[in-house]
Amino acid sequence: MFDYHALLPEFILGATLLVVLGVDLLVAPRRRWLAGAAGIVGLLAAGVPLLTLAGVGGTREMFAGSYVVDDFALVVKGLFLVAGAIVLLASMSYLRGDRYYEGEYYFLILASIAGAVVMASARDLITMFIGLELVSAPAFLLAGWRKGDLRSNEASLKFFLIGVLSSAVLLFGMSLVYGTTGESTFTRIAGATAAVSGESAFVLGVLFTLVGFGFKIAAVPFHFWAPDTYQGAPLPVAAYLSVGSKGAGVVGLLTICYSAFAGARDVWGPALWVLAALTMTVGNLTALRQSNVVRLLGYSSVAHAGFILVPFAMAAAFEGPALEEAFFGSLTYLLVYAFMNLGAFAAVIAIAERTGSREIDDWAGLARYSPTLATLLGVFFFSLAGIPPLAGWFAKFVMFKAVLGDPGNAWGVSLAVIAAVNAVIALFFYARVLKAAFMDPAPESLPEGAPLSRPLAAALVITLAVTLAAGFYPQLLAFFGEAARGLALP
Amino acid sequence: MTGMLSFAALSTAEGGHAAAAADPSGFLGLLAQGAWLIPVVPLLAVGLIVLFGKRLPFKGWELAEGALAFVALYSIALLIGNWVEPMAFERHVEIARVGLLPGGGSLVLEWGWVVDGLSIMMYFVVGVVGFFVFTYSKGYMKGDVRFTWFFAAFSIFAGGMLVLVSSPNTIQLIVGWELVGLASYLLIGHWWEDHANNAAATKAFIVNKVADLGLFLGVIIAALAVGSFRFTDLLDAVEAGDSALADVGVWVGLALFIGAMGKSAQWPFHVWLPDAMAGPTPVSSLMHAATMVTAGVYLLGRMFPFYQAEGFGAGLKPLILVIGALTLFLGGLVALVQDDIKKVLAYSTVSQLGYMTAAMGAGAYTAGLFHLFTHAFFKGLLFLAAGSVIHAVHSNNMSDMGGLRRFMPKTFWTFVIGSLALAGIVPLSGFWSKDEILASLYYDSQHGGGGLATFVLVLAVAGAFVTAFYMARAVNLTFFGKYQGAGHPHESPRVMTYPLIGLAALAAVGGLVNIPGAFPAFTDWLAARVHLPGDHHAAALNLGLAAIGTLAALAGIAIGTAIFGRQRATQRERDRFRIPLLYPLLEHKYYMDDLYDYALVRPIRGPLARATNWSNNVILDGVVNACGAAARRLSALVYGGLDQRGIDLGINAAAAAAGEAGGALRRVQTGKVQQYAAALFLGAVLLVVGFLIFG
Amino acid sequence: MTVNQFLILGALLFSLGVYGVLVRRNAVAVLLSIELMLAAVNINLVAFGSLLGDTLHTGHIFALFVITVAAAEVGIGLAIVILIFRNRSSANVDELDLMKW
Amino acid sequence: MGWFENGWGLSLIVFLPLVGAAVVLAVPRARETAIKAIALGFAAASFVVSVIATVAFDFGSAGYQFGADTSWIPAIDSRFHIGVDGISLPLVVLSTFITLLCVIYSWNHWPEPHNPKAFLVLMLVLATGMAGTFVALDLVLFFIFFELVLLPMYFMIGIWGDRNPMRLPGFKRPVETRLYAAIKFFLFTLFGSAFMLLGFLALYFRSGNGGLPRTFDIEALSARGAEGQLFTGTFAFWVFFALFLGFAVKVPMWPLHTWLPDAHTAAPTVGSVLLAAILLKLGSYGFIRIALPILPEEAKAWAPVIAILAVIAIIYGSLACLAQTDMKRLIAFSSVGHMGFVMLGISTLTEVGINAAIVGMVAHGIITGLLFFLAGSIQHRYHTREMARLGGNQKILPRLGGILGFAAMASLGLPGLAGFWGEFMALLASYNPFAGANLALFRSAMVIGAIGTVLTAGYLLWMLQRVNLGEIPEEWREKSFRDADGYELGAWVPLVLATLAVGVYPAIVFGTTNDSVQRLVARAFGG
Repeated sequence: MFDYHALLPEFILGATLLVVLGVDLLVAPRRRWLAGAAGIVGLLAAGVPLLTLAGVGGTREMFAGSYVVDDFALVVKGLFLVAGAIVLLASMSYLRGDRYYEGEYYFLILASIAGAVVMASARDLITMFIGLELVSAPAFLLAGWRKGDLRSNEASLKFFLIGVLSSAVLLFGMSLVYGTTGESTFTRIAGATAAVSGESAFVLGVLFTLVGFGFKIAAVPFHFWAPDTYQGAPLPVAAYLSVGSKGAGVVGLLTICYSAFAGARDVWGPALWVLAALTMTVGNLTALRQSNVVRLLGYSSVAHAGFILVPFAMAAAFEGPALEEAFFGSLTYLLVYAFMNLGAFAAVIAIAERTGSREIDDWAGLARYSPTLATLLGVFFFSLAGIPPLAGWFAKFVMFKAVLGDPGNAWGVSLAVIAAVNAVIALFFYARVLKAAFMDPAPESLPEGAPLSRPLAAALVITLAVTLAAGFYPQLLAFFGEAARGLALP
Repeated sequence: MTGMLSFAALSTAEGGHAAAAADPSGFLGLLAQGAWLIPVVPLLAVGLIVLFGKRLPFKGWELAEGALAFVALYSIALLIGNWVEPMAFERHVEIARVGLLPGGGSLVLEWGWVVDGLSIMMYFVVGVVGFFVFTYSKGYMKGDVRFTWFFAAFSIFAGGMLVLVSSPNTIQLIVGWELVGLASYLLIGHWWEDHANNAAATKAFIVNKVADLGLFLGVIIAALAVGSFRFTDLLDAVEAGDSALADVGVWVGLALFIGAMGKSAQWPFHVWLPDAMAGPTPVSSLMHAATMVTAGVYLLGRMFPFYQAEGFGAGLKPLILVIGALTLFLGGLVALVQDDIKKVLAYSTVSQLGYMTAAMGAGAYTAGLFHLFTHAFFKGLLFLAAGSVIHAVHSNNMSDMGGLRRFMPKTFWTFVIGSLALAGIVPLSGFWSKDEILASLYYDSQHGGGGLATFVLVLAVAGAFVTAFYMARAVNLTFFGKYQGAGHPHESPRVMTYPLIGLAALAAVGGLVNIPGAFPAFTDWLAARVHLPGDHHAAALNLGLAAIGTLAALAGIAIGTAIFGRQRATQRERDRFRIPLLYPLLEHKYYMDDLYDYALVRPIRGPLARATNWSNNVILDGVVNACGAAARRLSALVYGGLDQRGIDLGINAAAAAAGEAGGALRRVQTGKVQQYAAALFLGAVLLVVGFLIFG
Repeated sequence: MTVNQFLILGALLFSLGVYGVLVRRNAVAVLLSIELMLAAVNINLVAFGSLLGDTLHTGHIFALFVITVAAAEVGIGLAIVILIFRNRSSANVDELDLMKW
Repeated sequence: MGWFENGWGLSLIVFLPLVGAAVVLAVPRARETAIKAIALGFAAASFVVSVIATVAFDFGSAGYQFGADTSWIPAIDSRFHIGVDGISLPLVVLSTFITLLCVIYSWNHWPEPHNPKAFLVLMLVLATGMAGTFVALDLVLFFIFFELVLLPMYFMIGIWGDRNPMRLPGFKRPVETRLYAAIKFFLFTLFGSAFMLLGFLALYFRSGNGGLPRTFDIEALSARGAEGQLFTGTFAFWVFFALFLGFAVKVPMWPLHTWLPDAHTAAPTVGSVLLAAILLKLGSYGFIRIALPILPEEAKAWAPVIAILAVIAIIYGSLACLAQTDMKRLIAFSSVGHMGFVMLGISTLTEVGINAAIVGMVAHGIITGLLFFLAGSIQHRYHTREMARLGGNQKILPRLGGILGFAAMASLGLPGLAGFWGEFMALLASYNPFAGANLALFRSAMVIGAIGTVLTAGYLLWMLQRVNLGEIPEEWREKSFRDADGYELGAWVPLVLATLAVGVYPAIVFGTTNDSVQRLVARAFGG
């Protein structure tokens, strides 16, 4: 029943949570960063069993198939662990910058990551729901971490209300799915769909489930909370939300769509076609008007959610390999996106500390007085824009490749064209920030900000390395995408 | 292996033509082998002058002079050789090869050189006249701002001209053709501080460029019809009656003739030549009288068998004839009213080129080229003499001259010899060539030319009268009567007078090399070529015509002297003969310059160009900007605070639309959580409804 | 006594909750409306569970999980509401509009 | 030299500059001389290797040489496949050559703000992108290199570009030219290449039909395209359209050219040179290497459109030049016309035409590059590009003026200089286009194009007259100017010599290209 090897990562994470709390209690306030360090160590430790599991290989099912550790799960867990570690690195200096509760902060982040890790293996409605809540609940609190700041409170409450609301919708959908199919384990649901695929209750259930996840990944029109929350929340939290919780949402969507609803592709395929188109377009267009970098990144992450959804859109038409291709497209996009977006946020954090502002105008002439940061910003932003030779191009590429896969049809092509146009639009606002940083004159009195802290520098170096390496040698990330693509074959 | 130098022996030479000429052997063979030096040496001189000219004792003149001396001697040697043993020699150097579809053949680009009667004659003219002119220039250009550069450019011309006449294929012809055009541009605009000269230079270049379109297209069409750029292959095809070429024969002929019209200043392309007088006089002498402008006639000569062949170019002979006749007559008339002595000579040149072209049109190969030959001497001479006068008087206007024969006797006598030769007085060179042309026209009128040829013959005789008339006018106004100018004119230095004398000698006796019946040496020289020209030339002197021509000339001289011989107060009075319509027409050169200016140049440079630019900056860019308007408007850093109110030209609309879109989105994003929730449900409901309807 | 009545009841409750979320101004009230929706979900689950009579009782277990999680979330929600109430002595959600453009 | 033939040679050519960029990045900004020396060294090395490759090149064979084909991104069946044939070799050499000259020229000509380090880094990255595009034989690889040039050029224009305010039609307040031009260039190209990418993917998927493995390999795709089984019908039409968008923007073809005048005018001297000399060629090269061989039938269908747009560009560009007051902008517009001739040659789909196109590309690269150098140096001295204010330059700066005159003559296609062959052969080709073409259309295209040469001569002579000739205007009388210095001559004289060499002995280019072009045309259009 229990496969301790398979569950080791989760156990280690649990232990880490306790350790972090303990450290927080024991060490003196100015040494609290040790809690963060412990957290990072824990995350990396949790990564070790992943490697061993990968080495052993094979798929391990537990609890009657409701908890599965397969290659997909391993890859995604690895992603969440690394992303979590980077977020923690980025958080440390930020937390020192103001009076925050440190220990609890690390605790909540780790808890949320644990939730994501659980979701990666969840193959059952209940498990999935639990995992999802475990991801979200700590995030609600983290969003409001800047207690004194009204915006932060507001961000937190909005995030919370909409979040719970969407959970309710999701649950309602799940209940309908359960009711119509009589199953809660994905594989069995998939088996039962054939019989009920016509029933409107079932369809309703599928759609409500999509809505629930649509909120998590901030797909239009379920995205409104995202920019406000990003703007109000502490920057590292925003970074986490845009990668960790969004990633969890994507993972949930991938597993539930491709395994549980594999038989209902004609339902979610078209629906997600619409969502993808809407999300890309609205996200990019609105991002054009932003003057606040964080808010801009919020909308950019919305737009990227749209790009991630694009490969889903043609599922109804696809079979076998093409389906795998689509799955691979979304997953690989997520992998690339995670690193470059974390990098972008890390750079923004660093620059915000340097310039003391998050307004694009205040970043004018950054390249003059701090070329390194400006260059980093350029790398990550243009990577987000998908300009070769930065990793972003590969994400866009697999996305296009997936949606154009055959048997392609006019829908696929038109969505690809929409995506192409969006890719061009996106360049506008990324380039705008860099124009400020590189081409506009520096202010007479240069802001003297804090020097770059070591942990943040480490975060930047890691993300930069991945972004460049994956740009020139995309197989680096594509490898994991390929390893995990098997899930798309029921 | 492609791209490697490979010497291709002349294919058609041993093709067993009926040609009397053949590949020379022995010493002559060596001579012909080495003839590639003729164009190359002057071009080398150019490089050397540009690099080292300024450091040399004579500032680079010696290099140019040396090159020309070499060419002159070499050409004389070839001339004698050709006399001894008619030559028809070609060599080719492949410079590129381009696959040709269909058929998989290749189009070969080559350099090469020809040594046959025609080219040798041109070498001789360029070399000898050029030698004299270069010598003269040393004195004329003394102390000029760009003395060295002048000789560099002049050598570019010599080289280019020789490249042109030595060319065995049309590509190299084009290269030479444009090189002399370049030299002409550079030298007309030699004193480029004054924009008037630049305008003249540009005009010359552009007018020629327009005509060159003909040359380019003709060459292209012919080359693709035959599959080769070589003249020999082209003319082979003509002899073989090749149908592919015959199909496009008229177009090829017409196009090439248009090219020739440009270079040889045939009406209506002649307008550039008079303006070209803005250049230094030696330039006018060598390029715009003796050699360059005859390139067109040379081309007609080179292609002569083509224009003779029925079904190929023969159909164009009437056209050529008429163009030539028009040019010779109209050009001559304008010369009557010019005050600038160089302009008189320039229009005279136009007119004489008309004679040559008409001769070609009449199928008179020898006659036309013989006139080219003699004209080179006496017109070159006349220009140099005029230059010597200008040098002394510091003015081009004959109204500033008069009575100069006392001050500068050498110039006077040589000028007179030149004038008489031009007028065609026995036994000077002009007489023989002009008489030959008249005879050929007469012959043509008897054999198929019909009424047209007769009419042209009449015009030609009239032209002879006009020629004599304006030369008499020029001589009288310049050298007789009272000196009208300022200062004390004096004879030019020896370095300038000796060339005058040399050329005068040639102008005097040059005609004797081709006395029909008695001594037709020139005819035989020219006949030496691969493809027989198949022209007709007077077997014996046609005394009747000769008499008529001479009488016309004498009449012209007599009347001209009668009118302009006596002292007159003003130019107006001198030009007393006033014909209400004709005179203003002539004064304004038939308004052709104005026509071109107002009909073509101004519209293109003005409205058309501006409209294009406007369409680019406003319409095309407008569309582009409109597409990006939303983004532009939103990116505060580039267009910070740009107020888009009242923008027209479509941008406004698009921008506004984009703005509205953004605005709408903005209104949605109220920050009110409940509306977010509403949106969430709305989205869900829409999804469901949409699916239940379409699903 | 078919399952439909339960489903209709669930749907009604759910809609009621939705209505409440959309119109109530007080955050706490909104929170309660959401609880209504979750209750609807529970009814669905239990109804289905008994209808299907599956031996694993998945429906009931699911409902238990939902209840637990709902409790946790209410805890979080109240914490946030209190926080806001401290900072601006009001818990009206329609006043949360600092961040808009 | 086995290693050399096995792709290492080409890899050196392509990646040496990139390595150089990395090294330069490592050097502290203050040590300018070291930075310059390193950049020069790597650029020179890349050029030398390309020369070695030319020497080692087997002109006898028409196929690809020095090729390598190793695994790169198996996940998407994309391989690191490189190689040169007669078509790409001249362009590779051209790009390394021009890059080297640009570094030499930059030695003491730095645009403001003064930052040699960043400038050289961008230039070297650019070099990698340019050379890479010409050697790439895999669509994805091609795409990467094709796009790689965007970022550096964007920053070059945007940071060091023209700071003068420019009026946009319809805007009250002017904006800095560089900002407008930079983003315009970036977006235009990205727009085009986005669709190009879609086209590539469409080809990839369709290439799998008929049991064959899907592939991005240009060589394989060309072979399958030549069979005319896979890429047919509306599919082929739209794919060609997508590729057309990508390449035509880069060329640029009318009416997609409007980014060019702004970008060329605004860019710093070296930027303009690289743009005109190399970047434009990426587009026309794409047509020759990818669009034509893979979609021959569509190429035939599209040829008339291309021809028409080409002649429009020729006339349009020339007329626009006649209306310019800004010297650099005039030269920029002249590129539109000259590339029109290149596209006209390509549109004939004949060996002559494509050969003409390549020689035209090389010639335009050399000549227009030189012209932009000169324009830059003139601006550097007079601090203006307004031809109305210039004049008598030949008197003030004899050497520079002389070279300017030479370049102008070469640019107007004077026979005996490089520019002539491209134009003339293109016209010649359009008299006899591919079998089944609309003769009337192509022949009228020939005539119109020929008329274009007259206009070209017109505006170039006009420019000479206004810049070089005439009396020296008052404002320059008193000033003292320094004529072309060693570094400038070092950059220009090689270009002058190259112009002469190609003009007198065009086999330098034709001899290299002809066999490969023959192979291409024979395979695609059944010679």
